[in-house]
Amino acid sequence: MRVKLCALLAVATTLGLSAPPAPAQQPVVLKVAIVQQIDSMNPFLAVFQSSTEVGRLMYDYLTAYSASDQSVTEGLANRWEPSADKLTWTFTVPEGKKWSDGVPITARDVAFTFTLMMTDEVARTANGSFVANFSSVTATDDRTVVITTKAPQVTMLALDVPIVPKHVWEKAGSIKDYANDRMPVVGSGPFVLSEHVPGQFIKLKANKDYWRGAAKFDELHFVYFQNSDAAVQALGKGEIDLVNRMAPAQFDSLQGKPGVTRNKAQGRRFTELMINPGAQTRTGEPIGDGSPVLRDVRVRRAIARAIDLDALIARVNLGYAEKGAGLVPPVFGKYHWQPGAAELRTFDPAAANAALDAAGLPRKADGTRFPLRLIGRAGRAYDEQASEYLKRSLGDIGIPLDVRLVSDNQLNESTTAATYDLAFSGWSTNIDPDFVLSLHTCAQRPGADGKGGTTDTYFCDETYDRLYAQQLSEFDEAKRVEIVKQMQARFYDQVPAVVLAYDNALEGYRSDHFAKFTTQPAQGGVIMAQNGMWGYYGAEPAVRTSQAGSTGWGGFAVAGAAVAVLVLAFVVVTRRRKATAGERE
Amino acid sequence: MRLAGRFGGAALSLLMVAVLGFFLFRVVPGDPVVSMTRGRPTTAAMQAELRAQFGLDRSLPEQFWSYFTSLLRGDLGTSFTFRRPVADVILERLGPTVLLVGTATLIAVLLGLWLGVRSAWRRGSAFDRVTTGVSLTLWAVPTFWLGMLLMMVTGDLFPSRGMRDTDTAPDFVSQALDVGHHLVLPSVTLVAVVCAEYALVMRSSLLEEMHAPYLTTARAKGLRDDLVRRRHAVPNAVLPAITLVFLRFGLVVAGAITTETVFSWPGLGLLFYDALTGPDYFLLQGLLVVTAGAVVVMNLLADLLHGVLDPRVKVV
Amino acid sequence: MNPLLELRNLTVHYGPKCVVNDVNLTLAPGQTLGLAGESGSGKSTVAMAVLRLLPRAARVRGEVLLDGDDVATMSWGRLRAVRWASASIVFQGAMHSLNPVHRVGDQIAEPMRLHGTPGSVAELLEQVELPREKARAYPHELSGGQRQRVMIAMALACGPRLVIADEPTTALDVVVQAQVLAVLGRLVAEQDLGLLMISHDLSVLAETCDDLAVMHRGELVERGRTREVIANPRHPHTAALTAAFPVIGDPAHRWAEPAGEPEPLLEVRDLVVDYGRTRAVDGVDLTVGRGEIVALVGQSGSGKTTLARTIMGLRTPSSGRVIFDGAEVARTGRALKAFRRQVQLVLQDPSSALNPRHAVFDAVAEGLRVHGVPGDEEALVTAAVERAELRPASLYLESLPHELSGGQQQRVVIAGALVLGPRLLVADEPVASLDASVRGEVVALLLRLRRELGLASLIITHDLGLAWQIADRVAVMHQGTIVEQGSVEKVLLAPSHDYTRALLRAVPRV
Amino acid sequence: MSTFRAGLLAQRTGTAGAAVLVAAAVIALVAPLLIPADALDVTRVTAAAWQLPGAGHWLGTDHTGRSVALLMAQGTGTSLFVGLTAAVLSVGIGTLVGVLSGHFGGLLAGALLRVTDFFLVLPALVLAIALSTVLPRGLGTIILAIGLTSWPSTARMVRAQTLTIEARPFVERARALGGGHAHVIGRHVLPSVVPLVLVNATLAVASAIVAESTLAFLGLGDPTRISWGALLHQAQLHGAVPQRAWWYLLPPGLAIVAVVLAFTLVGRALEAVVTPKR
Repeated sequence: MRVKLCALLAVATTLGLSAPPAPAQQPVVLKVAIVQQIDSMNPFLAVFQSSTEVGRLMYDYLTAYSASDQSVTEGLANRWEPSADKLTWTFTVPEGKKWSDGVPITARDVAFTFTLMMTDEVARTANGSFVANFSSVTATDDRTVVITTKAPQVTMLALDVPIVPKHVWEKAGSIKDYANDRMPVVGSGPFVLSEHVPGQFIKLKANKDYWRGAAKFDELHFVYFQNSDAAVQALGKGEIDLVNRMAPAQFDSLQGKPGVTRNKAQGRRFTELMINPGAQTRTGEPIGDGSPVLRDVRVRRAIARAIDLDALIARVNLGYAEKGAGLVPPVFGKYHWQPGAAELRTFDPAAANAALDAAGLPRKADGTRFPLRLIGRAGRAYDEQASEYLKRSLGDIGIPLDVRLVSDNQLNESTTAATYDLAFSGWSTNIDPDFVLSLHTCAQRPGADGKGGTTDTYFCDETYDRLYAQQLSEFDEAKRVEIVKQMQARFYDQVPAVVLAYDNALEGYRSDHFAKFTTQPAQGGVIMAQNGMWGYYGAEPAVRTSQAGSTGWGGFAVAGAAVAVLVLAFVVVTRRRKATAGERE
Repeated sequence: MRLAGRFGGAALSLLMVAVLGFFLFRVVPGDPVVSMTRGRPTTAAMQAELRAQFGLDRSLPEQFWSYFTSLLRGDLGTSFTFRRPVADVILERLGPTVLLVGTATLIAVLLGLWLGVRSAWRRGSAFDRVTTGVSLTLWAVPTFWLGMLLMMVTGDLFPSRGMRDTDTAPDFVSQALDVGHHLVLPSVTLVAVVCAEYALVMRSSLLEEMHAPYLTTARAKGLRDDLVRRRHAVPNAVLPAITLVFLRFGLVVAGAITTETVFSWPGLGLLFYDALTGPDYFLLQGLLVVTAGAVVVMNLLADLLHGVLDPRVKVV
Repeated sequence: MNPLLELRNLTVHYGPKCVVNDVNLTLAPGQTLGLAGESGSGKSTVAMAVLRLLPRAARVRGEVLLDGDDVATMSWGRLRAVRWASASIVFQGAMHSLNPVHRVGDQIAEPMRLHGTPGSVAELLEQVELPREKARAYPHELSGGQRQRVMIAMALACGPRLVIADEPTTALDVVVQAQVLAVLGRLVAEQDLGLLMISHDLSVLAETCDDLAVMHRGELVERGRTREVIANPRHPHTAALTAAFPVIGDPAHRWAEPAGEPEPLLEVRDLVVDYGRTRAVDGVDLTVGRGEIVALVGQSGSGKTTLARTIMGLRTPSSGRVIFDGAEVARTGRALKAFRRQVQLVLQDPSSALNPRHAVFDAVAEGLRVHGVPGDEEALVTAAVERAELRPASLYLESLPHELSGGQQQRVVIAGALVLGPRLLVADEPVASLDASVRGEVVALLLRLRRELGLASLIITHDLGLAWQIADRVAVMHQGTIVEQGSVEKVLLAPSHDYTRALLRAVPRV
Repeated sequence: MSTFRAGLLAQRTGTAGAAVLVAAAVIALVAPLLIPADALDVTRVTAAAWQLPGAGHWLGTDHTGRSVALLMAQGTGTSLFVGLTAAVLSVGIGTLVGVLSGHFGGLLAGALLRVTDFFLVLPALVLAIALSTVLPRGLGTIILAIGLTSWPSTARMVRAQTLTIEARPFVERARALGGGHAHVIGRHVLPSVVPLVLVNATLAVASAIVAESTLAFLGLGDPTRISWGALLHQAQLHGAVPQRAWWYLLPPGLAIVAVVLAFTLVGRALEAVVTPKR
């Protein structure tokens, strides 16, 4: 018995005290937390933001956005030329760029990728909208690719489509079933996918042959986290090096933490409160059950005036947001719009009350005017808290709110079917504002059967639609910017939705491991979730005195000791019982 | 005859699981395709394509028939989230769950039964009171809270998440140690809750037997106290306890969901949570069918095992 | 010579309750001693005290000398050595006293291994007249009689000089009981063992034991040679016990007055009842006349209880007819309900025949409420209760069943039957679970009811003595058929069927 | 003697459990009346977030600056309400199914038994999760999800008890007296099942409260209500663990443990009272 015990103890101590064998030269690894699942490694199918981001590291696009100011810069192509009628675009893929397996990158790869998307419906799953307007894509030689479109398209330099190697993908067979997980995955980006364990991690190695030059570290690991809470905790412990999408409180909690640097960046996202303006189908049939009083723009404006955006940002966003106005966040500087003094609606409950009285909606005996419903997403902290504020604010102008927080699915269902009065929503925008603007055109409303709509707010306004059409064919950037701003002003004036805030992107990193990251844009920009791969690519390791990978092997010592104590107790008890067993019944 | 009945019952249960799995997730409000394309630039045509891709454009009976026939072939449909067969997604998460649940169940069964036997045999002793008190308290503890608490209390001693570090040396020993290191907190959490249940079950099972006349016979024969316990009382009491252990396998499943969620253990429980946040209905449906099916099979096994171990059952 | 077993001033308390009070007994080698007493008289406690098997809650005083050694002061090690090797016990209820998950052979061998006794299980099984293959059987695979033989074989495994048999044959059929007693008696005689046999049944003890001791409420009230004690009971309790076991053929024990040939009240014609594939009742004809008491006797499993349930309409017959008062009994609906008002059932165990949550008043009034009988409920209930000889009724009406003695409970059951003014009583073993001393009173009550109310009874019993005591006519049932029926005198004194003779032979004689 | 002492012990712990429950019930009833609406309104709260327990807030503050102590008090009602109603629903269904399948034989009993066994086997939490995902969010859904998934054990137990009672001679006597189904069920079966059901209900409340907290933790609760489980959900969502905000994490958990344990102890004490002594 004693021998067995000793052996057990020995094993326990060995387990507890011996550190894992450390190789002499460890590769420098950047470990990044991701909270969202990776849906697919196949760039034609990957829809999630996290997968798109990994895709950007593996595959270059035709063009890229510069890190400093997000202007269009060299991607796979270094030159591009539209025809006079803007229907034909010629891109030049320069010599010298190589796939990670050494095969040269040519214009034929580009043509192959786009043609695949145009011919295979499954290949359009992720990025189909970019090729919807294409009529042909041809490679005239190894260097030149010519794209013709059915109508002029302003987004020709913002084709966010990963270009895949033809020599690999033409053997892929069915796109739907191609997981793209045969390691190492051939790509053109700064990193090469080397291992993917679903639900656990993704490992990428630096592409030593990358045409911009290899990254300054060896490996990039994306580690999957259940929630940002766990990720923040792991960052604090030094288990990972980079975290984004932190909640304001989590961001605050990292303040002053040694070895951690926080990055409060301008985000691409805005949060809005949709106000059902009297939803209709494309053919003008009413749809849903939105409150009829909201059809009156005066009522919508009054509601907007009753909301204290500054207070919302201070209390709910804990200050980590900017006050909302137009549809384009300030991070995309030139298209961003702010109301002038004349247009500006300040927070003024008294004016809102007066406006409602004027609109013929006086307070009733119980002090209320009319009830409204507000729906939001259960489990989203913002909705849960902001709804409390709105309940109070609108209550002050005589509108009792019935707040319902529902599942994602139900929220989508309600907003699509227009069975809401007020609803929380939000969009992530791109550098080119076309998409977010298109959401509010009449054509986006659903068909007669109530299906096929992609409208955001059921907004339909002649002025807005006319401006939308104008900007779509305006190739002079300054003029286009002007039109886009006019559209936002119109949207602000008609209030189908109140843009509540532009959320800050809250990130944190181990500055004791990595000294510097490239942000986009250079001033106040983000590290992760960029329109590009600069954040990871440009990371510079800190000069490290020691490998701080102290994942607390002491834990084993504690566990070992606990087990040893338990075993000891068991043995002692058993022995004592044995000794006295003869004298007991 | 009895065997056939058991198998028939299990088959019927599995069928009911399948039907339940289908209809539960078909009554949901909302168009799953809208969820899938949320926040993406999508056209109506693309939505329609997706609808056709997932067979959502067909009538309910048609959908059920194709669901059911695929199920028989082991095909659980395609996950919205992963764009891959649900069966594949589930299969690749099975390993970690089996590791966690297996470790925890093994420890919990051994420890729980031992504690239960000891406290029942010395009913009313200090050991019994402490064991029962602790077990009752642990039974009252929500699993996830215990996990969060452990995580907070142990601080940096153990990794806070996952099953493996990404930068562990590739040799087997380092990998195994790494996994073991990650396994400590989740399995302690799961053991604590499950073990309490087992200890209580075993205790009451043995207490049932404590007054059985055959124990008096054994004593009268001159057997030592611990022999009476080991040879006579425990073999009788352990049978119902083991059956209950198997029967409450659902409890372990439930515990695994919350434990894996808290510790980001990359198993089925975590997958469940992920599917929930989607919500990815095909995945949820697959998980429901698989977990419920597993529990049904476990019960069948318990039944068969009971038949093998307990001579009384054979004749029936 | 040292006595084998000597109890000196043995007193056992459970908490404040004294269950054995100052008992003195001696048992010489080779002597057979019967210990008789009603349930709760403390006789089993005495048996357990001999091997110090009482639960810890019991406080034992006095001495228990086993071969001159005091069991109470032995070390545990010594005690374990003495157990089974010096004295062994044949427990009652072998089903539960054998471990259900071990083979019986292993259970017999266990004490032999433990005490290092040579011998073989097969031999022991042969001694108790069981085939040696039975060693591989599990307890549940054996019949009651076989299990009891296994218990006996186990008791003899270590060659003890004293065997204590605690109600070894209770719950066995008369015929099986006779066989087991024969085996036990033979082995005791062959091996010259001391036997302490405990039973509530005087006739069993009379059959096996030379000496008899009678216990009553924890005290030893009488001790002597068996024959003398039974023939000349000195203590009134002994007398009551003796009376409870009527001697068939003894006119003093025949209480029923002779009656004429009455008109038939209940007629059963060619009744067949099946349980799944087994035929429980196979073509039975039976008649009960007005005011007549008919005893239906047979072993357990003979189908007599099924027959009674079918007559009551609680089971559906496969074929045949039940005719009551000239009209066929309906199987369902209002007519069945009306029939049930005329015929009442009295069950074997009064403690379980009464809902423990219902007070006496509710239990008796249940029939009135079910049938919606108009009138003063309280008066009717009081009358019925007093008729069942619980006087004054007001003393009992509010009591709950567990506050009453077994005899009182049975009277409540009878009152519940009487309250509807029935014409026929079907009584299933009405006195079998009653203590000997109250048994006679209930039998007398049944007879008085017949005399006063003209109430006919069908009494189902395994006890031929009861039939002799109370019935006008006897029907003997065997394997679903009635093999013989006729007047009590004719059937019990001059049986014509072999089975009846076998039953009569098995009855222990005093 | 030892059983006697154990019985006494059960009574003592049962009394302690009952005391805890009474306290919780008082808090649940009084809290909504005493707590000013502003104190729990995130728009009106003035205190700083994540304050350590101190004089003003003796359990500290949460991520919005609300007092954890007040949140706890406010949450008591929801947790108890969900626990009680879900238990009543579950035990109600269980009793109905159990009595019906025990009393009536044949096809009905067979079908009911089959369904009971089926649901008994299924992991209740998984099913409850599935139900709460597909139904609209709200207290009703939570109650329904817990109630609909936790009845089978009660049904099994009630059925067993019904069968035991039905096998008792006094039921046979009642039948022989001419009593019909209603009479047998109403006068004999139900009264003897009730104590068992009561015990079961007490234990069911305990597990319903744990189930509620688990569902709320997984984000399936009613987000407009404060319950202990919802508080833990919030704590997790807003990073109480990395902040080591023990004052936010401990109280809701401890409250759940205390109340659940109290219900269990009361249940065991009741059980000791209603089950006949050996």
